[in-house]
Amino acid sequence: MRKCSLSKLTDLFQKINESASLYLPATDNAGGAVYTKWADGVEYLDVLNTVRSPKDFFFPQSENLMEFKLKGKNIEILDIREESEDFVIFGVRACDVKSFEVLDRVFLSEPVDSYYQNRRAHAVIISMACMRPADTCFCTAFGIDAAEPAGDVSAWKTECDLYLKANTEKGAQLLAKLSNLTEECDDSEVSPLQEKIRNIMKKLPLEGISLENFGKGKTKEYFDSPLWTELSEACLGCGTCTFVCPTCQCYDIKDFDTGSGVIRYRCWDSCMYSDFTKMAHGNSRNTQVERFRQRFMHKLVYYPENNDGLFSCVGCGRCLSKCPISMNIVKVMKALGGEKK
Amino acid sequence: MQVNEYKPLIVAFCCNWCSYAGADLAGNNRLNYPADVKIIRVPCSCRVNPMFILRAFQRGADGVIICGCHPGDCHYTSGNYYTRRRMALLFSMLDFLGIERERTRLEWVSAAEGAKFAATMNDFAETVAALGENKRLEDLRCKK
Amino acid sequence: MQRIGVFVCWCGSNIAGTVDVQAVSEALKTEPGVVFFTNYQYMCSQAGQDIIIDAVKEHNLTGIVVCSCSPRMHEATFRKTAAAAGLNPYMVEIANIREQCSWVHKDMASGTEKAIILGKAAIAKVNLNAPLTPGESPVTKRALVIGGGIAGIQTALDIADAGFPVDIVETKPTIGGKMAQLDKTFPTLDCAACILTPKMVDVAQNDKIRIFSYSEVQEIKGFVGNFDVTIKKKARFVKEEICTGCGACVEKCPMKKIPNEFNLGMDNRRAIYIPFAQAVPKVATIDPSACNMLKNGKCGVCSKVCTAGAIDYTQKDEFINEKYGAIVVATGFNPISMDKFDEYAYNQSKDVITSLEFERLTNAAGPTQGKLLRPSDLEHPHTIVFVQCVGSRCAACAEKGKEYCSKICCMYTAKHAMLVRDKYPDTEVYVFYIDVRTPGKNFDEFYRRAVEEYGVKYIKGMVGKVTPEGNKLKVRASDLIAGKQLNIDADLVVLAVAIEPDKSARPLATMLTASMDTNDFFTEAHPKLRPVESPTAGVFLSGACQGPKDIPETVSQASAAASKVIGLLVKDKLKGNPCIASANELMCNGCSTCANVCPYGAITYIDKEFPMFDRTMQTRRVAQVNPAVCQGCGACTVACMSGAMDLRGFASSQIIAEVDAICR
Amino acid sequence: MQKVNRDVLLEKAAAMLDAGEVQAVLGWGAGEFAYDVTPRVFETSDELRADFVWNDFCGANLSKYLVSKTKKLEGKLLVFLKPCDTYSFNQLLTEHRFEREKVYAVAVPCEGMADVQKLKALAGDGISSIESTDSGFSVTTIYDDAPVEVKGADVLLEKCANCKSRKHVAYDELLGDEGEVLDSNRFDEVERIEAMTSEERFAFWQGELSRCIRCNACRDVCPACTCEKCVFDNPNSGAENKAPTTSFEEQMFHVIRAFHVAGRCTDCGECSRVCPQNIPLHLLNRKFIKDINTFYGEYQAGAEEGSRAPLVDYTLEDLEAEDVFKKEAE
Repeated sequence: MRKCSLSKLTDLFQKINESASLYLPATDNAGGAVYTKWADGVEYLDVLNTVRSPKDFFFPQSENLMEFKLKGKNIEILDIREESEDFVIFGVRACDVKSFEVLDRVFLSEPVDSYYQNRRAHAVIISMACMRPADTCFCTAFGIDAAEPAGDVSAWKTECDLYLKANTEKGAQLLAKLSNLTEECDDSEVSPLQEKIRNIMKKLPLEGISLENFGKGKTKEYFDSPLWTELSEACLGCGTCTFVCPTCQCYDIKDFDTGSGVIRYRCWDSCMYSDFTKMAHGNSRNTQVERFRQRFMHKLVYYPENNDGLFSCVGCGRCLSKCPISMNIVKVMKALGGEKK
Repeated sequence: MQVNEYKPLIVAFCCNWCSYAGADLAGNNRLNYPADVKIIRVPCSCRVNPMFILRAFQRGADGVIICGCHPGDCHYTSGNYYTRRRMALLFSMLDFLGIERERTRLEWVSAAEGAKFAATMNDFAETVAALGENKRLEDLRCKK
Repeated sequence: MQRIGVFVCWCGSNIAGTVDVQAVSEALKTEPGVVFFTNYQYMCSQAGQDIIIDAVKEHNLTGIVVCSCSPRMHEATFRKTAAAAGLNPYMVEIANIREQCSWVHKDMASGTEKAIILGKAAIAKVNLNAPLTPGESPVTKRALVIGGGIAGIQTALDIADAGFPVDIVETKPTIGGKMAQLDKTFPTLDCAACILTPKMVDVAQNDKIRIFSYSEVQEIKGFVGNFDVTIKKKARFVKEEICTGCGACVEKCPMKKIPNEFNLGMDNRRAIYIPFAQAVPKVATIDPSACNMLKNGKCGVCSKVCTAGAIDYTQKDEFINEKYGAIVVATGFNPISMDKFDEYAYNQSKDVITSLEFERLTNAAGPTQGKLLRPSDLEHPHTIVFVQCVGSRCAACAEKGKEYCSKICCMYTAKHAMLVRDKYPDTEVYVFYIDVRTPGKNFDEFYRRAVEEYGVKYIKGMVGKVTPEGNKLKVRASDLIAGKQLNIDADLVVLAVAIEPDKSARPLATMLTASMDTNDFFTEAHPKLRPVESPTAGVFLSGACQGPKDIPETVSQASAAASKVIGLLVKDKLKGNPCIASANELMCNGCSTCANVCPYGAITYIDKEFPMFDRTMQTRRVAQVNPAVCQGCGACTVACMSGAMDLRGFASSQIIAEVDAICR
Repeated sequence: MQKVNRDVLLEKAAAMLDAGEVQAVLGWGAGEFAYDVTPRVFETSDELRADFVWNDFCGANLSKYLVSKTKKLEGKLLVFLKPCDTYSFNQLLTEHRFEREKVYAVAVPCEGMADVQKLKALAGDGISSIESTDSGFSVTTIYDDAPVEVKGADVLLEKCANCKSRKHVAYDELLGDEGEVLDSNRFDEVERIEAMTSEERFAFWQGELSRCIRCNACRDVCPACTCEKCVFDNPNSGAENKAPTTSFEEQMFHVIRAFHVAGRCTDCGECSRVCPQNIPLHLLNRKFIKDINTFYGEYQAGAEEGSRAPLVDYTLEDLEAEDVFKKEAE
């Protein structure tokens, strides 16, 4: 484990940025935080959650896939893929780190999504332990330890120091580059910190959430539940929950006519939208109840069913604070019996 | 002649009954205006949806002008009165968003005002040319 | 995908002089949908049209783009060409490369470049064109004329002459209107009754014309060719078909002190009355507010004296439903109220009268049998002051008067002044005016006669105050030319009061969805080119309901309106303009925004059931565009937020395609 | 903070439900915390007693739900409306979006609603309880033993801080006292932006709109956006778009959305309340409202049922488009 005085944080960022672009949470000038490309003057904002999750790095809201050029009546197809540059993301919370695992299962299984894979391969993730979890946090329910975040490098921040621990080869290489700015220390130095975090987690109001009743084989139990109608009653059908969610990975592929050709791009889509997965015959889920059910069944039942029990929610709490009508996965889970006995 | 002289692209929506006829009259009288001005015929200025105007800017227009019958002369009695309100509010909003206010214009040109049509287009083309390329409402995907 | 043919016209050297037509047709051949291209000297010539027809047949074209002169010039020509080739005529688009290109741009390079772009825009549009067919609707061959004054009478007679049945609805017990109250008419000085009453008789005797007197229009539904009208025939308590108009009942009626409307309250009538001797229909009417029998069941004299047995105290309002193909509004005018003009002492002195009252005073059938006597003491007035522009051209006093010129006052005041001097040369006559306006055939000559031959004293200036003092009226006025104040002791003051549309016009306009201006005059479809049509199809305007008018103008407009009606009624079916709006019901919110901006009242709403995804049915309010009424302006398409409303022939997608093509 | 107690609302609704005078009640339902209130349809008085909430976090405007909810019911729906909600209610009625006779509108006075984000910024994260006090809130977090006192005025939602009216403009029954139309400073921020140079304004809005993630929350919550099909969801409209792909798309979406609600927007402020990115969307709407007031005379959408929106109206003497900026300069 390495340690660095916070007074040298800027130097540390400077150093990281020398070899690869560094991104870290900074103010969005509107009361929130957003991952920002570091440059001199950009200050690290130690907030719990960025408004947008770091999934943007690998699965941006929209990206161009290919282009078609029209030459007379002939069409030429252009491969516009480019190799990503190396980059480092600093300050990723334990929940968000976990979300990459959820996304990887989707994008890196066959057929591999080369766009996603390309960026994923070039990223080094420095996670950050959560010193002040919020009332909307419930990552513990998903087996996530906010005191021991994963990632290529794990980080802990105290009043005066930053502790860094490499978990992967990539992480170790990065820390090696920073050796001049850091000093070796014992892993046990962060133990009291971890203890403190774990104690806080137990006091959180959503501590009682349990996954016992969800996961594999629960489709029949919940699919026809009358509760869906009631729970989705107020849902506006907007995409806020899906767009702030670190694990939502649905997208639409669309063509944009530029006048001289066509850009084929993909952009986030939301299963809450009425035109989601619209096909020639129409939509597969025509009412908001069905769409609402789909979102939560996917997170709590279908995804784990297909991914060895891994849930497609990491308890980051973004949807809890952002839903316009305050309906969210916690309310759904509780209504369906997801509380510890 | 300079080869790379900047040529603004101007879309002019003209109502069929007055302004389009005014443009025809400008032609009959061989009154010059820049070829940068391209006219789209609409039945009435009130057919012009703000979406069309933004679309033109997105696609690379540097100026958009809407021409209709003079107030009181609308072929459909009241169409241009609605246009007047819609455009007043739209132009003000675009200005509020920091889009150059000179890029949009609403003019009344009657079927008898061929000279006014040509003069208006000359003036507008000059104004827009002075502003330079539309950068604030452009869509980079549509750049050639 | 369309199969488009592009035809580039040289127009001799008109286009080819500044546009490289060969380059244009070459450049357009690779545009999406284009399967054929050519250029020719004169596309509009028979030979040129034949090229198009042959190409359509040979290449199975579905769309045509002609790059030529303005569509205002030859769109109709090429649509016919398309039809001759077996295509829908609306599958043609014109790129205007003459008036808007070759004629205004001097150099070949920019002219050619622009012509190509205009061609591309036309191709982009025609790619989205769909065949359009004008809608057809049947025409009910009957006209309704609302108002039975000279305007309504003339319109009805003309329509009936062409062989179509006409109904006149008149609120008063008789037709005749204001003209029946007039004495002489300017500038010929023929007697109004002498020229009007024969026309009234013609109306009564014309078997194509039905008169609904003492009636009102209650409800109007439908649209051009197919109006559905409910007429309320007010109970007159006299059986119209039996009454002979002998007048015995009137003579015996004990209720004698009812102000006589026809004489503007300057004398009295009975509770049962016939407005005037030549009334049409000549039948009696009982005034229910004055009749003792109707009020408290005591009397019944009229019933006893009526040998025909026409009196029916139990009569009820009757409602008649009728279908019409066209409606003519001829609701006329009224003088404005003088209540707010205290300066003229109209309400203080009986000897301050309006010009219309003056007409009655000089009329042989009037309250004084045509002798000019002061209403207060029935003495002959020696000094008469006429005041012009009372409440007219009154920009500063909008709350009591009118901003506009009432148009007829200058002439009738000249007439009044002249008649007074003619009959009573000892009378001194002053006319105060702002301007004297006499445009019209023989009008200025007429006015000059009043001044020069009859010695009427015209004074430019306004009357400031009229004060009754003893049996005189002190008139204080200014003489603007002499620059002095005048004080005149007058015996009679006659006010040329502004005229305004009849009060019934506003609710009627609402029923008709016809538009009005801020003064409640009906608006024309076009102030210059369609002056007798309302913007609402099938509704026509006759007389002063559209604006102040004198009799000759009224009559000519009445006949013009009639000719428009006849032009409509001779058709068995109406073919509409196919470029009209239509609402996509699946997207329509039923919010009424579109109907609010429609100048023609073409949009109505129905409740319609739609199947929902949960297998229930849901009722929604959705817009319906009446294809016979819509004129295709497109105001609704922009007002509509959801884009449910679109315009055929100028669809949003088509205009966007043109924008895209131009900005490419 | 609210003057009328939850129980007053509850008893009113419960009595009408029990008496069969209404079939259901549209109100606010309890969440996990004091602040995460969810709009809810209650069908029995037992449900109401268990979950009905009326507190300082009932910012949600329920009127839009009437469009869909009344269609599903045979009988009447009781709805609770705050003063600002009644304007939306009227506007929806004007546009025939629901049937008046299917609704029993209960007007509730409102002292302003709290913004959870502002509250958290002052009291800190990890809230375990919130108590309403006379002057605001007493907030307890898991990090501090002593509760933090927060002034209500400091944590008002933007729409409440610039409240335009405490008067209900439509209802069947009013609980508590009627308020008045207020003189608000709601155009101050618009004026501040107007005073900027064109370049500054452009930079300002680029900064704000670039945060947009096109979640559509602003549109989907807006009581004026009740289109059966939005142009931005319709592939045939020429405006369909799902993502803020370029800065143009951001501008297009927000300008057209504001234009579509211009003259119809009651300034209920829901768009800004729900924006997950805190974009001050209400400023676009207020710009239109301010312009309409300046150009065509004062007009408050929803103040009167059936009033004609300024964009579907005109006068012969209307301002010419070219004079817009002269008028604004005055």
